[in-house]
Amino acid sequence: MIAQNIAFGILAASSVLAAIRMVTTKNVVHAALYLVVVLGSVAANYILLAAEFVAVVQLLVYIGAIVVLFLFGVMLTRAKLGHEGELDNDQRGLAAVTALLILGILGYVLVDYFGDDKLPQLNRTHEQLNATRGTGAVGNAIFSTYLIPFEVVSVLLLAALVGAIVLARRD
Amino acid sequence: MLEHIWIIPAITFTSFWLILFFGKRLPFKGSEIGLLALGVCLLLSTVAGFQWINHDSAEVHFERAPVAAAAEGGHAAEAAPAAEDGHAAEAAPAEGEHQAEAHVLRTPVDKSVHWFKIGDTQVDAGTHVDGLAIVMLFTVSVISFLVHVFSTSYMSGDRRFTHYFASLSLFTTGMFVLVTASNTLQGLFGWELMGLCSFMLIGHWWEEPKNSNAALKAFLTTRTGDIGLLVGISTLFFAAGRTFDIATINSRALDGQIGHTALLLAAIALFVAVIGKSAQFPLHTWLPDAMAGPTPVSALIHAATMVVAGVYLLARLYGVFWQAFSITHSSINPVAVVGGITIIIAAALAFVQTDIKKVLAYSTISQLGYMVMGLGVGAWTGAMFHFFTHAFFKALLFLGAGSVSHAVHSFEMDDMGGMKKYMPKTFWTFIIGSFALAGFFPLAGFWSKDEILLGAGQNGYTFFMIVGLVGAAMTAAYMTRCVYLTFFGEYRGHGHPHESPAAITVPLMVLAVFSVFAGFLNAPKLFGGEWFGRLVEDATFVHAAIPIHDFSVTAALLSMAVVSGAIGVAAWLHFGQRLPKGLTERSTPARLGHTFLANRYFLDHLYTGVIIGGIKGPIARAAYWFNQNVLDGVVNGVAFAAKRSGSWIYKWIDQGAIDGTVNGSGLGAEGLGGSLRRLQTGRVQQYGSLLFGGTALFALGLILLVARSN
Amino acid sequence: MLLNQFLLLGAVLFCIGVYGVLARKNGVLVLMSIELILNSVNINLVAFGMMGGDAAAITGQVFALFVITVAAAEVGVGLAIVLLIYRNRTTVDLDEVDLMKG
Amino acid sequence: MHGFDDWALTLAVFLPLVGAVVMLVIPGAEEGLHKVVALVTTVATLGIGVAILARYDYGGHQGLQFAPTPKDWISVIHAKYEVGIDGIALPLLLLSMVITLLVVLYSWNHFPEPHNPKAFLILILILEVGMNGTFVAQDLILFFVFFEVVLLPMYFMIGVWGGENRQYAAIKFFLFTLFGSALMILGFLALFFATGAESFSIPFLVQHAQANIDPDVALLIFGGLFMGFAIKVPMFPFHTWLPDAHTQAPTQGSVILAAVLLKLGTYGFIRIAIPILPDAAHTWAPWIGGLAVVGIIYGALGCLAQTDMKRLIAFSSVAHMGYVMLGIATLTDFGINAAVFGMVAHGLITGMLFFVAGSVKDRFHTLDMKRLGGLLLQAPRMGWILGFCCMASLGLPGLAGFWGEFPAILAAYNPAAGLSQPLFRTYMVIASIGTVFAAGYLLWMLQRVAFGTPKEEWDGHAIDDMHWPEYVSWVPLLAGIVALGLIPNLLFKITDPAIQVVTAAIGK
Repeated sequence: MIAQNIAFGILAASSVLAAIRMVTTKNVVHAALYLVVVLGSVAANYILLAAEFVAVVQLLVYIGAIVVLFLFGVMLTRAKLGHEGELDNDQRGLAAVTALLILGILGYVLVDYFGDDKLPQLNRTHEQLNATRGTGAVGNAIFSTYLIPFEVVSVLLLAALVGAIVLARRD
Repeated sequence: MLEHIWIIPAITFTSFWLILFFGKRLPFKGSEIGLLALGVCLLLSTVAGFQWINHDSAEVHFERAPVAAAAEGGHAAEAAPAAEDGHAAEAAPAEGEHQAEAHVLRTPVDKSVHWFKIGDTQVDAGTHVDGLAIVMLFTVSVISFLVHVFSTSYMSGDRRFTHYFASLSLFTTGMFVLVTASNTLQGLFGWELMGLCSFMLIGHWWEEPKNSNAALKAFLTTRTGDIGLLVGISTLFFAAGRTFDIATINSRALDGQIGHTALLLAAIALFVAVIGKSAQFPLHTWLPDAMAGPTPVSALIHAATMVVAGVYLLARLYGVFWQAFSITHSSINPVAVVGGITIIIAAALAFVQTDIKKVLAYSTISQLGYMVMGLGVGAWTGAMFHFFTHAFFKALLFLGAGSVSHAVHSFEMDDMGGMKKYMPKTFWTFIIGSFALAGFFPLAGFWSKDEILLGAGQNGYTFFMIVGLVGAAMTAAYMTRCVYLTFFGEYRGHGHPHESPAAITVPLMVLAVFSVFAGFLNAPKLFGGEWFGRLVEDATFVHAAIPIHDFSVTAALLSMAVVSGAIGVAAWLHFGQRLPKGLTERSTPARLGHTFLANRYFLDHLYTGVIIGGIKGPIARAAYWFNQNVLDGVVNGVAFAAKRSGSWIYKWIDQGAIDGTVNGSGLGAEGLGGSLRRLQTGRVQQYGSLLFGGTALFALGLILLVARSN
Repeated sequence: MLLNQFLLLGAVLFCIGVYGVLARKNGVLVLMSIELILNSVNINLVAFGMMGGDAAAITGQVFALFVITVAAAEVGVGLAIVLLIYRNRTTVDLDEVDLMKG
Repeated sequence: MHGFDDWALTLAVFLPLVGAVVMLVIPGAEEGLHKVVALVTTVATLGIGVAILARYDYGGHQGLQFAPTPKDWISVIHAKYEVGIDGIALPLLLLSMVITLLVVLYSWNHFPEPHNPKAFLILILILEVGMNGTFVAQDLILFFVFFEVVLLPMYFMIGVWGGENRQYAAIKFFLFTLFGSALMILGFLALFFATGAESFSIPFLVQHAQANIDPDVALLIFGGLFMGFAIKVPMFPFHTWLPDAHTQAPTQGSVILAAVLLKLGTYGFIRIAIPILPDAAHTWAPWIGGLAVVGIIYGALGCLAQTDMKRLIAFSSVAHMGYVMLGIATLTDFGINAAVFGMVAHGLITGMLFFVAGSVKDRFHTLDMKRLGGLLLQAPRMGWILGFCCMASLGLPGLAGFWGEFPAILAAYNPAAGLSQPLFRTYMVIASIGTVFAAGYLLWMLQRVAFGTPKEEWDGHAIDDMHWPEYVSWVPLLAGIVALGLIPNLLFKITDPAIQVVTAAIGK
């Protein structure tokens, strides 16, 4: 338990720090790299939560695809690879206040409502886990219970694909 | 007929629509429908009149209050409620020389249908026919019919001949609705309908801004008075126990079932409406301007509809005024005062007019003052009688003026003169009208005016009797001036005047006959009996409360002397060319007086320039400025301030600056002054921050609420 | 482990993301911040799933997967738009993208 | 016909949506077909409305009618698909149907730039879904959803087909209303939680809210609802979106906005805020009444300062809705009856005024009153209709506007028990003064637009008088104005039983 908590602490700290750097850095490319750190930490958190399939997908899709996309975006919009003049607009103050306000409210609500609720301990074997809530179970669920949403999401992806092409096409 | 009196307004209302939709395709452009409708109405109202005369006089007995008691002070008040309760026999005969004389009332005829219902309050639409309504119906029908006849010739070839007749029909409908209404709400319908029609008719030639301005002024002035009507009707509705019914309101007011405060409030409010509609001081200024309309319309407005609607309202809800102003107990009250002031100031204005129609307009105001004063001093019958006679001779004078202007194509008396020899028929009928108006024995105006003055004297309103006499003298004098300038002397105009066609002169002659003989209907027994009084007094509320007085020869002689004297002096001055020439140049007081009169006491300047100009100009603009800059500014300022407060708070946290209040108010002011466009920065992120921030705040509120309610 | 530690982490990341969305001028950076927000939601989904039984855990994970998919789609379209804006205006500065300005 | 009664309202709400979907698949080039489909849809919807009217029980039955058993919708938060109408909703539902039909008819040859009838008519149909839905919803969440559905089509209508400054107006309209909605939904949620998180059903809350909510909390909740509805009404000082939206919106948008959308706010007061929280309403009433009379005078002054005809009519709406709100604030049967009547009357009359203004703009390409004049000479029928509408709008007895104004003034003399009589009587007098102002600005407008002679720039131009779409879309409104004005019981008969239920709750 203690090991898990320590791991969580490290992961949380790194993700929060990286996130903060990401929204404050003056270099677009650095921001993308900080994003990688955040996403990676979150993926590790999924593993802590025994959701290894999500963690893997996170790594594959986010870090493998999305971040790359971002980097392409940065390149194509010809941001300088070094420092840029000004990446923030003039309402940082307002944004910070809003964010802190939301954080305060969320924090209050969460602490107030969930207090010290503990996550249940899973004393099962690897096989048992895999059958009940592991990758296999997730796969079964997707193609049975959640088949229709899955199809809808597929169509959505297709639409996004077409949309992106239409938008970005040069003509 | 009495049961189905609603047919009369229905006929004219139908005629309005028929003329409007089909008038233009008919051979006489719709005038035939109007004439036919009014002819039928005249017939029906005459029939109704005869039926009323022969109507069952049901067993509603009451005794007249003794006059002497009223004059000597206050006993009548005790007698009145008692008499009404049917105990008059004990109360009345106790007093002096006038033995209470039993009267038998004709029962009013009521008929109603369900109109609408809210909660437990059901409102019926209905007709209430009594003597007053019958007389009004008859008078209105006669005048309106003659005006229709007159108009066929006078208005022929007009741009909007058909519209004109349609409006006349609607106008008459409005008056019919008002006089037959059994409740105040229906009365309001008729009242406003007339307002609308007067707007349409005064602005008949709306191509010229002058005319549409006059129409607007008429409508707005009367509408200002209508504030009082709305308030008054509302007050009475609740005070009389959730009813609009006029008879009920009157009887409850007289019974003392309505608290005096509410009654007084209602009476004052209603009187404001009367002032507006009947052109009493200080809201009389619209009437002379209303001369912008065609002349027959002026005749209709002045003689039988519109302006007398106010007087009618006063007479119809007399129970309310009677109790509220304690008319028997006092020797002064607002109604009498306003009426008295109006008599004098309007008569004074009539002297300086050069437009013949304006002379007549001011004379109408002055005569309406008589009616209002008559009602104010308790001479109910006299006032109604004066309305009746005035209708005929005032219509006669207006139509006569129309006839003259038809010949000389002008209303300026400077363009007239010597018309006597060109238009003899017009001249003689006009002379009759003038003498009747002046109150010359034995023409109609004499009897009715005399009755008002007598009532004022006998009811303890001596001062107002004197006012009335002065007014009578002034009336006689300015009418002499008017007649002289129009019909005598040399012709000063251009063109060749000629007598008008029969469609114009016949109505004049009919009216002249009425002007001569109408007065005898209520002349003292000596001359034919108080027939009119007995006819109208059966109105529901008059009861025993109103004292009636025997004809007094002394009073009659006095008023005759005053009138003859005034005519004599005026005639001597005018016919003898003895008017002091250049008086206004030589004498400063005279010049000031003339200026004062010529500017109509500057009331118009006050209304148009100061009040309307103020509202339309600076006040409305200021309100709009407030809207655009302050309210909208707040909206935009909120957005702006939200945007700025972010950076402000940032600085504040950052630098620990303390002077927050000063900055804040400075920012607030800046926000207020912010231009429209600041909200609309078009920056999605700013909207986003407001959205997020707002959501967070709402969530906060929700949390607090739930926390509290748990 | 407490449930709240994950939820609070999610909340913190969410707020950082909100800040980024509101305060960043560069279109690409705004999109990145949105990813941050989506991620924080995913943490919550999975964590809440842990609180229930097996079915709940699966539901939470599947939802997270869907969100990841949608996020991918969103980034694709979003970047395409940014690219288009850049092509038309030679800037990705959102302050200057003010078509809606009155 | 049992089946019909259960399905009537659902059909009335979603039939336009079906029409809209059908139109979606028809290619945009088929303009004629689009018009026909839109017309058929709206006529069919109105047909259902007429059938409802025919089968409505006018008798003693005071509860909801045409209400099927509520169906589960979002079971997590106990929101249900619950519909039903009573005497308050019925006239407004019909008004919405009639106005939509007439707007479609009017659009026949009046499509504003950039044309595109397909999109325009689809938006109108979607608007109808939202409007009808709001009037029949008996569940707060359902109500909220429909309330918001209305926003988007209107936003696009203003933003795409509007005047020169359309985008500003559209955004302002949208954000302003959304702001109100946020407070409103907050109020709804608070109601939900404060009554034990059991149901969003309006009848349920009417029965349980009053007893279960702490009075102070109820005041706050009412405040939230008040903001939401008052912005929609709009009441002074939340009205500033209205003139901009109206001035910039295309004619059809203005008509729908004035005739139906504004009523969503006042309807919300009568349907939700007052019955659910009568005591809080009682505490708030003097303030609402005060804002209402300020609105009356203020709107009138605003009108007097205008030079643009449409903007003037828009400001007059502020004044007229002031009477409606004054009626509501009295919390008496007379006042609320007047309010519902006033809503319908204002819908007919101001709708007409905007139609006329639109047609004037079509012909003269300007609404600047300095450049107009002599309409009666060039297009006499239209001029007289304008005059008629002005008269109706200023509350002439015998026309519909009167019954919205006078009973409200009357009711203010004697407000519900416990409200300050002197205060409300002062309101009464101010409201009466407002009638003079109303006459002033309307006649002033009439004088400047219709009277006089045409200005030089139009002299000699041939101006068409009315076309057939104008006839068919205006005559029903004009007839309605006269009919309601002469026989107010047509409406009072329907509204009164339902309003007795509302006021009975206040008495308790």
